[in-house]
Amino acid sequence: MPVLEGKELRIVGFLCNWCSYGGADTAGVGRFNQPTDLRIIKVPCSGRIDPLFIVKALMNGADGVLVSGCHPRDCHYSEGNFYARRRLEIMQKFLPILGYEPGRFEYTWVSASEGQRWQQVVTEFTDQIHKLGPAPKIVGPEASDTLSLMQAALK
Amino acid sequence: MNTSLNYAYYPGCSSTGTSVEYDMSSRAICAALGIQLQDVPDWSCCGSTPAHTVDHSLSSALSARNLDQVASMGLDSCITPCPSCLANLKTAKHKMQDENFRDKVNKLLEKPANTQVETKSVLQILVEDYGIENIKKKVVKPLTGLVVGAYYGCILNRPAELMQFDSREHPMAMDNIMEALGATVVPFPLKVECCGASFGIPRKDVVMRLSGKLLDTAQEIGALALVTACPLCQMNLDMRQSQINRANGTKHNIPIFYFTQLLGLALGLTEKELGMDKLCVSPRTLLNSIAKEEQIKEKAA
Amino acid sequence: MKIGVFVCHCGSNIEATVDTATVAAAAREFPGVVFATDTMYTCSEPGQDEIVDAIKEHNLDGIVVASCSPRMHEQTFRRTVERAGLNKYLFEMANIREHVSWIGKDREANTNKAVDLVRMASEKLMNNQPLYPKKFTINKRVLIIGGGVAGIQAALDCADGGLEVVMVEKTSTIGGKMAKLDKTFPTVDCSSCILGPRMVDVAQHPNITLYAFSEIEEINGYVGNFEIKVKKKATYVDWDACTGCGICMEKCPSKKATDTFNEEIDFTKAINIPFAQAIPKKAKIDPEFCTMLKKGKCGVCAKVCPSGCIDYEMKDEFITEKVGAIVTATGFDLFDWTVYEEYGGGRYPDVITSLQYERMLSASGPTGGHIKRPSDGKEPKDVVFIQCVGSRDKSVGRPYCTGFCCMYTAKQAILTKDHLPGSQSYVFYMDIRAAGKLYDEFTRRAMEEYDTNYIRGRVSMIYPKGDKLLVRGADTLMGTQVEVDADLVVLAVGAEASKGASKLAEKLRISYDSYGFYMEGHPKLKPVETNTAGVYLAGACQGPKDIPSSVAQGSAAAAKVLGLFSKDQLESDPQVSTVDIKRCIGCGKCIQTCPFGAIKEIDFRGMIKANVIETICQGCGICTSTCPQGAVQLQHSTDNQILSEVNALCQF
Amino acid sequence: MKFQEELKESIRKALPELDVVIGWCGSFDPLHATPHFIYGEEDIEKLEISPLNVHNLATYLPGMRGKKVGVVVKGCDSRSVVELLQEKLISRDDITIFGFPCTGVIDQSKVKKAIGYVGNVQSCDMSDESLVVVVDDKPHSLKLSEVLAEKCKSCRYPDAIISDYFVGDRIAKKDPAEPNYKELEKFEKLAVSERFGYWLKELDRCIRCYACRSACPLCVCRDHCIAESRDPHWLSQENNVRDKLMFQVIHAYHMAGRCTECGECQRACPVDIPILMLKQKMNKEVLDIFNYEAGVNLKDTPPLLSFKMEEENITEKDW
Repeated sequence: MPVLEGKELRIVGFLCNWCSYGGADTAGVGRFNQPTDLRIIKVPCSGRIDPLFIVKALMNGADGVLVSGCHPRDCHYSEGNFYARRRLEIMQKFLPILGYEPGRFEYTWVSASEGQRWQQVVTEFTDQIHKLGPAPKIVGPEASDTLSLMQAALK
Repeated sequence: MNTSLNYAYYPGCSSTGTSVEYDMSSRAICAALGIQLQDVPDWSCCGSTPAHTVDHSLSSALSARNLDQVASMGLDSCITPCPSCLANLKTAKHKMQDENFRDKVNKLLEKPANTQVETKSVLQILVEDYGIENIKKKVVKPLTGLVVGAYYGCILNRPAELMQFDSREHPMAMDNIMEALGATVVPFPLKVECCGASFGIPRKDVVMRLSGKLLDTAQEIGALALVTACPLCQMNLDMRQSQINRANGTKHNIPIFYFTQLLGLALGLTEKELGMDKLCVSPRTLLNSIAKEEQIKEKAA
Repeated sequence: MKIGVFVCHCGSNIEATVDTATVAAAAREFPGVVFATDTMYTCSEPGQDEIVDAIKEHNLDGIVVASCSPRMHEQTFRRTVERAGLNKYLFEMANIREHVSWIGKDREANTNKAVDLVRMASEKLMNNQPLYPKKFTINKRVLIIGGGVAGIQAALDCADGGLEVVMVEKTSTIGGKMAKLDKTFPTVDCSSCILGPRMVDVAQHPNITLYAFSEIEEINGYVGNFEIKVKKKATYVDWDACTGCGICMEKCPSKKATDTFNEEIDFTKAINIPFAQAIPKKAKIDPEFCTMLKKGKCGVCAKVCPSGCIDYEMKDEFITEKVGAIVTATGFDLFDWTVYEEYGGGRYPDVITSLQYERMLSASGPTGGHIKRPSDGKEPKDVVFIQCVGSRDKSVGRPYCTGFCCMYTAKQAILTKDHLPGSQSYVFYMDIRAAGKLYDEFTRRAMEEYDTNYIRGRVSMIYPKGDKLLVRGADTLMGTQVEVDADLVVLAVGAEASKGASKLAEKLRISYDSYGFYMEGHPKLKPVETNTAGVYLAGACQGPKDIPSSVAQGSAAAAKVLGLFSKDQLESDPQVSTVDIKRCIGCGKCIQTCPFGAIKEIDFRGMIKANVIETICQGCGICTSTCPQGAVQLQHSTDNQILSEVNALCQF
Repeated sequence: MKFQEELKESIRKALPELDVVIGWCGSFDPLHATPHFIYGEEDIEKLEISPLNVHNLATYLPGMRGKKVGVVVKGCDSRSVVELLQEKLISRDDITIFGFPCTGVIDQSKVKKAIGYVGNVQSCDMSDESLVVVVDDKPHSLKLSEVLAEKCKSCRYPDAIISDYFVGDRIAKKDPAEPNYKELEKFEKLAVSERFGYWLKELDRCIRCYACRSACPLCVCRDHCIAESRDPHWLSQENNVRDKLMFQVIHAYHMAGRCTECGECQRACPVDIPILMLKQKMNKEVLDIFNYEAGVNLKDTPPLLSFKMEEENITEKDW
């Protein structure tokens, strides 16, 4: 379904099953209100996240991507988030060259018990994306399809 | 050794009054050790007692202005002999990190203050920057035979997170310096106890009790003198010693030195330069005995 | 694929803020979806039956349930679809309760979001494959790491249950911390009288092999088939021949060796047996203090040993053991209290730890059960106990409550009065935590029958005053400062994770918290399991525990092992990585990053390829995100499955 | 080149033990060189060392796994060899490396730009400073510095890092010691929308020929590249700019901490898309975060295949 025009932006979350997905559940059980933009994709471990998923999401039209895993040293698989941290960090630093603002993608650590922290992360990140506004979208097969739209928007 | 130690020097109000000998001796030893001091131009009160009990932003404004003065000197660190000044200057810097507080303080000042300057005590730079080993090399008159206890007082190293120097419960900086000067240091168990501080005026009885206990303990452990690093501590123990004796029925006669005075003595400075004559409890007998010990040692050699 | 979608109301939990009927209607338009409905309670029996019926009626081969968190009911619904004859992995869940209805009240936005989540689930489902577990046989032997009371309990229970047990203990005797205790609370019965016989049982049990003075060097393999390399550290004494007669210890001239068993309140000999009831009762040489090993001179023990078992040339020995399960019972260590400068930071000899005091109280301890001040050997009159030293104190990085100090302090206060009827004990405490059977009654007895003076407050300072120690603290109930002239100060030092716990955890591939305590599988429902199959926890390695809890966990871990071994074959989780051998170029990057060593290089028709050992693979998927050509794919979380979710969400 | 004969001598000596030695020789016209496979004595004489030898011959090595191969490398090429060895994609025992001091190679597109139409090249005479190209009887005199490849201008590794035979005198490391990312930094200062538009415009002419991939010495997946697979199905085969750009991101990310910036991807591109910048950006960040440079030390592990419990240079967002 398309996002609710004027109300929501498209935000994708990749959460590890053991900590952050649990943290999001805890936030739910605690009825901690959150903005509705985020859609969560569950993965077994933050180490499973290929940073290219993030690029894929952005190029396919996401306005923001949030990754969350277990806190360093608390990884269910001991090392997954350590690898993830390096990979995600490098991708975060790389994205601006493609023309995505630095704040479009963030990663963090939330444990299964940190419902409140999860609420805070979602709220802040959603807010951050709304401040940035919609991300540039690639439309149509030719570059000109997008470029002319961009130009029109400038006028 | 770093030969180009250069600091802004913030004397503090006490140095112009009750602790003039602390200021004199601090300047004298720095000169003797080749540490360059530049007085903070147009320095003012740091805002410690009693301002900080009345208004935090006003108190910090005073400190902030002084820090700003240091910054305008082009120096990044400032030293002060007085722990109260030290605490207030450091507190101001810490509190100014908070945006709201900073705005509040800056409104009180003519211009927004640059408070990036690091403040340290004279004691801290002697230990950390100059080095006790280097001090040892400069000793010409060892304090042989002087049995001394080191009394730090309650605020020199506290709160630990702010002061970032030595141990908050068991500091050793002065003990180590005194040992390096050839004195015999007896562990002073109450080294971080309160002397009663500024209660000297409204509640003299408290000071009599607290400072009295310090003197009692000094006697118990066989200390012939105490060294301090705080004008307030020194004043309570020295100037009020006879009052304490009267109140508690004791007969203490324990000279209370600033550590800088004894350090100066060991460096070969004159008693006059170090303001020894400003002490209330006369150190005469004690100083004579040190000189004697030294003579005996020389003869033996 | 023919997909059926069930959108759950969860009573009003979901329905109140999500229009489930609209969600179901939207789902009917999704590719592959042939049936969609909303149900009241999908997890209830009628709800599940509805799924089973729909599968049969509409010939469904994939099910999406939009309800609560998969962490709640994924297993339930997997069993449901299995009941209907589908492979249980042809099922996906959309979490529209915890992640939607409970966190926002905007019905329109929630409904819209729920539709998205169902779409993602159904798109992923279209990429799901039926997965089948593999069966493998298991080695029904168990390794117990640590010979404290928890380990002993686990070992005996397993051995009595007919399993072969291998126990590895770091020190030269089993017994752990409990062996050092004089009495136990709340019964004040003799610790060694109740532990001693159990230690002997370990030594004599035909099913138990004990490696004392040994450590775990390496652990390989997986549940059912672990291979353990044990390092038997050199004792310089042939234990097969040693009779434990103790003549060597008697005659050894090196008298200043560290006595760890007695918590260093006294010295021991360079060759020693830690205590009279040690199991195994064998001598070992401490090379740090042995003149022969250090300087090549002496050799007294070799001369006096009647069985000629001294061997100065002895080297560490390595033994390999194969087991099917592991119980870790590595216990705890004491917090290093000397960071508390206000308590003297270790400068005052008459400030001691509770465990040192325990050795002093023990009749078999170095003082023969007499309470003496370490400084002058005099009997103390006023004894001050300070609780929470390294517990509940954020400033030293120990915010947690050790949990048993309140109890042993009360016990020690009682024992002090027993030993020295003229003495007076003071206890500085924060709160009294005496939750346990007969516990509160016990602390009450310390106060009421033994006249212990309990003062609620922290101690701010201890300093010597003459030959006494002045203890100054706050009495927060009276709102005053108190000073006690003490002859002896006993610190109730808190427990921390045993030294080396994290290193062992890495070998075991289990996780630990920021304090080094091992993480249980689930804080409530899996207290002795870990996240590594076949590895269980017992005792204080999981968190500070008193003796009854440690023993209970020892038994619980044993029950888990016996349960695991009740089957001859185990099923492996099929959510593991598999290598597409055609696509693999043998670069070995996955091997390099796998935290479990689950991927090995194989030779395939002369080419190097990666191969996943399914039983070791834990399903993290690090390999999948490492492999540049996507040749290794984590089943049920493949690139295509995740991409299908991304694509469902972000359609340009 | 002065040491060309010396190099031939070395190859002659090593050849009996090897299946093949890869070097360069003249090509279809005097302005081009081509990779040259030396199987026997008779092939040695054709070997030529010149600034026309643009090709990174390390690219051939992974495909010849199991054979005994000799390879002639420029400084930059040798980093690819080191990287391949580090990743165990080739075996040191199978490889014999011939190194020489490289003074830089010529960028054909710059020559083309300087001369205009490059038709029938009759001769190309090179000296240390300049070259004279005769095209359709018309001589064109070019300064070598004008047509030197960009990467050579800031080359920090002119000598092979690793070699079994090294001919000629080593060139001391040139300044600047730090990689030169001036162009990149200039680009990074553009507005986000300009950057976004730039790549769409550039990638628009991509014909999805994957020459960039084929020329890359470290693109070792070859036929199994995820650009064309269905499982996993990362990219469609449609002619759309999104997937074209996505592929370049995939390439850059797969090269993170591995790319030695040999520039072969960009050189091979028939439509001159400046894709090297993406790799440079990745390398710049890798250097920043991990203080790491690929293909310099045999014992290194690429940073994305390892980790530290505490990462000094990563500051995580404070929520």
